[in-house]
Amino acid sequence: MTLSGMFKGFPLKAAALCALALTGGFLSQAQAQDGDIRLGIVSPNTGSNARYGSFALRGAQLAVEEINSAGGINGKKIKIFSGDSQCTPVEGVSATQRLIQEDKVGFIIGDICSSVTLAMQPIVENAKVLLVNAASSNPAITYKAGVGGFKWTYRNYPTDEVRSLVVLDYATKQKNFTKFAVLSVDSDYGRGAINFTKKYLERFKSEIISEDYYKDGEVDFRSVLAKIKNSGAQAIIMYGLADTTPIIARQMVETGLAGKIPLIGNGEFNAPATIKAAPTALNGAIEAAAWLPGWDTPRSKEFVKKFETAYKGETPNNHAYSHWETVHLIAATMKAANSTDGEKVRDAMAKIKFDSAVGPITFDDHNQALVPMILLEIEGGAPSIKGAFVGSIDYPKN
Amino acid sequence: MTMPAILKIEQISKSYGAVKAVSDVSLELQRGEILGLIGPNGSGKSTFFDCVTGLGTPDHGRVQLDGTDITGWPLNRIAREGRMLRSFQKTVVFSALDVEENLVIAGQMFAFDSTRATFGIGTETAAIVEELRIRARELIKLTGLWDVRHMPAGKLSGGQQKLIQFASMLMPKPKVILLDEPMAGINPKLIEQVVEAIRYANTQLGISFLIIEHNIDVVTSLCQRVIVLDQGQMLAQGTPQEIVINPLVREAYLGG
Amino acid sequence: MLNLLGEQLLNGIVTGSVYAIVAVGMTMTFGVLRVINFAHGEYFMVGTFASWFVIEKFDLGYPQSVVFAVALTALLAIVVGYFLMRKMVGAPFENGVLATLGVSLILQNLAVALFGGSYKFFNGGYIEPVELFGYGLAQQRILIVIVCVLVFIGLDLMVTYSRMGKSMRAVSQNIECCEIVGIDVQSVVLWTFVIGASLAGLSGVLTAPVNVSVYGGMGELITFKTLPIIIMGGLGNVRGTLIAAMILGIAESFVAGFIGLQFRDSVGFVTLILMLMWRPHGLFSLQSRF
Amino acid sequence: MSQLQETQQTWRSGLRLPAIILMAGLVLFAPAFVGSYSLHAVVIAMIFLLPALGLNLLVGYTGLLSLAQGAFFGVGAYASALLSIHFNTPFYVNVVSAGLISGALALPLGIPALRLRATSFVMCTLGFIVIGQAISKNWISLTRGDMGLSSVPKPYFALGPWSFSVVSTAAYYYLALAVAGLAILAFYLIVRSPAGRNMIAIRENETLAEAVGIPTWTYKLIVFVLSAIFAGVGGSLYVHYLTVVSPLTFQMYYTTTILIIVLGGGVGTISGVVFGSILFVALSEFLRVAPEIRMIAYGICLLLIVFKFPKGFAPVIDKVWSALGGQRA
Repeated sequence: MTLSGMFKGFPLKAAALCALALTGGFLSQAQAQDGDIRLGIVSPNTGSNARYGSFALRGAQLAVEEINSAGGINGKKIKIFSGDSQCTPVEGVSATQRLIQEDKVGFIIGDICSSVTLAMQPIVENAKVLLVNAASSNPAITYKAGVGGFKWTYRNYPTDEVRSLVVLDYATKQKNFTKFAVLSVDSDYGRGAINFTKKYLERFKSEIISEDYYKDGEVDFRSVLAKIKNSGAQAIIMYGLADTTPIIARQMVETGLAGKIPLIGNGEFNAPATIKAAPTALNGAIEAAAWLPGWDTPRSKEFVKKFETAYKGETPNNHAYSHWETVHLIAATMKAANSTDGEKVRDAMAKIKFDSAVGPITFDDHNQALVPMILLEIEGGAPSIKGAFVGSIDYPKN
Repeated sequence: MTMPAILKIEQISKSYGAVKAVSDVSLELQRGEILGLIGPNGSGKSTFFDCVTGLGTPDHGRVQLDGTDITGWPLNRIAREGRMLRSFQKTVVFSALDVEENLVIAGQMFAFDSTRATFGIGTETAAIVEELRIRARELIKLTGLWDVRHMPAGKLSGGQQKLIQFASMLMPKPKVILLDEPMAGINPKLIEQVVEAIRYANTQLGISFLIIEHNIDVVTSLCQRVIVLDQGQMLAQGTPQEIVINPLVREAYLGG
Repeated sequence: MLNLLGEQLLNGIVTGSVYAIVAVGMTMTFGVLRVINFAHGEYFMVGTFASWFVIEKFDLGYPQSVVFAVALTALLAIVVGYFLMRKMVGAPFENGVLATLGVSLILQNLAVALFGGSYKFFNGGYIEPVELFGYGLAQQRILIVIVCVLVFIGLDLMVTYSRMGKSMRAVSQNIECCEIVGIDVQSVVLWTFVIGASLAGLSGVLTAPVNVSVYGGMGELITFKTLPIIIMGGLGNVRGTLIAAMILGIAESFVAGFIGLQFRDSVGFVTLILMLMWRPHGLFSLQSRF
Repeated sequence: MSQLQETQQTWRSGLRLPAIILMAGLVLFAPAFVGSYSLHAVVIAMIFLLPALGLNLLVGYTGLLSLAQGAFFGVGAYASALLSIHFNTPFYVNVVSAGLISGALALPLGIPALRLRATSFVMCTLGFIVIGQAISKNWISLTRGDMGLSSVPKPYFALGPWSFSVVSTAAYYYLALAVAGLAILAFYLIVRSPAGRNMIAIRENETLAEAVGIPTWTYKLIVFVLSAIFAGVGGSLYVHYLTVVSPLTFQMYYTTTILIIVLGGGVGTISGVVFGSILFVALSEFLRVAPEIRMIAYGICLLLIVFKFPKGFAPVIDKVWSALGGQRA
């Protein structure tokens, strides 16, 4: 090889490739310009949280079918465009950009993973696309929304701050626990919830003895469980991933924690498959969830029935519910605004009063929905509902 | 009165584990001399070469080049600063590059005063490279490689590669060249060409040589003096004529 | 405190046993082929998936699923070994890195494409806890340790006494010589690779009941854990690998138990870098290879 | 030279100038007529071009296979993100600092690593990725751990009272184009210098290079640092474009993609790497291949490179191109 030969043929070849890429560019632009309402959904469809994404998408799809078969909104049908975030901010941002730029969506239901939603916020703000969160619970999302800054972000989901407060309140007052070990997932959600727990520790005269965070994909908890067993903790505060809960529960049985130290927090403790994996470890577990299939209101029961009919008898989880409900919320807001224009819908959402399966929804000045958190305890292998709480949030002063 | 030796090697020893490959070998290479180094296979010639040229480090002993102690210098420094170059028993060239590039590379580190300077891109750099290229062409002509100068070196015959290697070593105008079996595996017609080239370099360019060689005819015709190694130790030294009739040497070769 | 120390030691031995069974295959392959098999963890994944699949779809019992999983992994290894690994004898080192990286990408993402990216729940195995030295432990974990011991005894016997084992040892020492004395290097490479990959598959299905979740990316984690072990054990050294695996397992367990779970994964690679800086040939001398 | 080849030659050189003008036109005015998503894909490709150029310097010119390129890409991304978040520094400060920080880190890492031989060197560079991942995950106070850094400001330029931000994809396209162009120029100057020839010598035969006086170790270290600088600059460009960075930047995915660009495009060439980044990043991004399918394709590419096309796919395309063009015309 001679050094001078390096540029040989370069311009021609590169030109050919550019031409190829550009032809593709024209093709992609030639997509249909129909009158549908384009709704983007960013959720994890691959990776370790794909289960969440699958529930979320199916929930939203169900709602869209209901709305479209009832005639749509002002004659327009809703069309879903899905973007895979893999629960990572980088992929989530890519997916969001693609939805906005290529699929030209006007509305996005945001990710389940808080880290992704936080990263999406500035993008939708720039693009003037309405982002309605249906399942990410980190409080910072709405700290920064509404009067906090981002005008295009709304959230129809209770926050971790409420969740931490509700869980701690119940655990200390009803169960008389004062010493806790932390075993949470290492994410905005897991770490965020623990930070709020710490904020309220003093109020409930309790303490955190040990603190561990697990990575996505971790399977060996024996060492940390052994430590917790020897630490004198009365309960494990866990804000974790649904997929990891059965592993932890099983290893709690192995290490002799089951029945002695309960899990409290959130991580789909109430899912039948989870309970089946290790019933003895989960009995006594306390969970705060936005919704659960056993929630006893007509609308809730109707949703479960519809979901089961549509998807081969599979029971929905809270992400399916919250996405289903959020699509209905957006549709209702459009009807209220009598428009599908992004800005008008956005402004109408601030004033909406929507009857959801868990109660009426209104938004505060940070665009945060005031929705209740449901508290449940696993008793005899089944969740038993202990009540629903709407907590108000002390927004930090900027 | 004699001039001090250009290369003075004192009591080099090197062992691998329990095996003593070279023990206490000393020699002096005089200015302008062609010194032969012979010995049966496994007598430690190559190990000795490696220790002298910095490819390996001797366990003890000293190497002085033109009055400078170069013991423990790495190969590249001995080549660059000491201007003592070596060839390899298994011929190596930069296979993918053509003959001319091979020679230009061989001259580069001597033409630029530092590593940093080689990153230069200006006209000054270009001028230096052009000079190297002119010199490379001269040497290519000299070694009879003109017709194949734009062929990738790896595509050429073993003998031609030997010539490339030899021409490369002449690029930096060295003081000393150490050749490790320069005639091995090349056809008899080329042998004469290589011998001529060595002789030319020795007489016209004033380069001193230390040569490992098996071909006794070549040794006899080229070398003023010969040293015989056996089992890592110096067995004999003298003129080629003396060595050929030395009974100890004969025994070592036959017995080895 | 002593109680906790004992429990962490026990956890470490169990973890170390898993690492050992996986790593020994990789180190053997390196021994005969001088290739770091970046796809090694993928055979662990394939074993787990195979077992999960037959349990879920065909309602097979766990022991049968183990047999199926190991057989399938071995079959896959024969195919990969025949078409790829065998051809890497004497190839430049980079080729091995790239080709095995390619195999790893294909297998890993094929699993994701076929079965979806979400975690699967592994049903099966012997997960009832038993008491051992006063510590709770699933029966499966005891099984893992026992299998680990058996595997290493078996390998030791094979390498010392069987024809195949002797050929493996010969190839790992000097490939050129083997060709001269009539050892079919390519077939030794192929079968060593198949044994190694099958062992990875075996350890995958053995750990599935206690790890519970099954997913496409699980192999990559295992490969990354294995690399420091085989370096520490001295590349190609079977006994060294066992000791290195135990050291890493126990060290990880102590780090998770006494420092924090989040630091566990760093242990291996900090070890790796230190090893490479300090003793690139591993903790044990090269003489004890195989 | 035969008559046919002669005509072909003139045909080609006759077309060369228009082709250059056409290409320059396409490149300069692309945002005017390319769909914004295609533009996004091209921007991503230009970003990946940077670490790929760095790796090309290592593997293509010096013959060192390193897996650490993804790690330095990540370091650059984090460095740039942290600078702009905490000090609100303008883009040109970020991008230069990101390169320098990556390079500065590569120096102490390279010194021990380059003393190792092939196998151990590759393992060691793999170790750098894992360590990068561990640090980014666990040094929470700096990196926010798995949560990553979000809302990284879009690049802005400030010169006295005058300042502007690069927000739109089209604007970013020109920014990336400028940086990529400068990088190509820098790369070209490096490999055209005598040092470039010394690097090739090291790739071809390290012992012989030593024997002709090249301090191979020094050159390898310099190249390792240079490659890290390229990667760091790429990381900076990446993070300001996506506005987020998380420990996933230290995934094997990035390293694999960079490897594929260089090896698939054709090691040791500039056009090959440019071509590789368009083929493997822009096209795959823009065809929206599902991630797992894309990775399977990458895997197959790696096997093809090892067993069928050791020089990458660029020569194959060359052949097809000349078959389509010259002889038949």
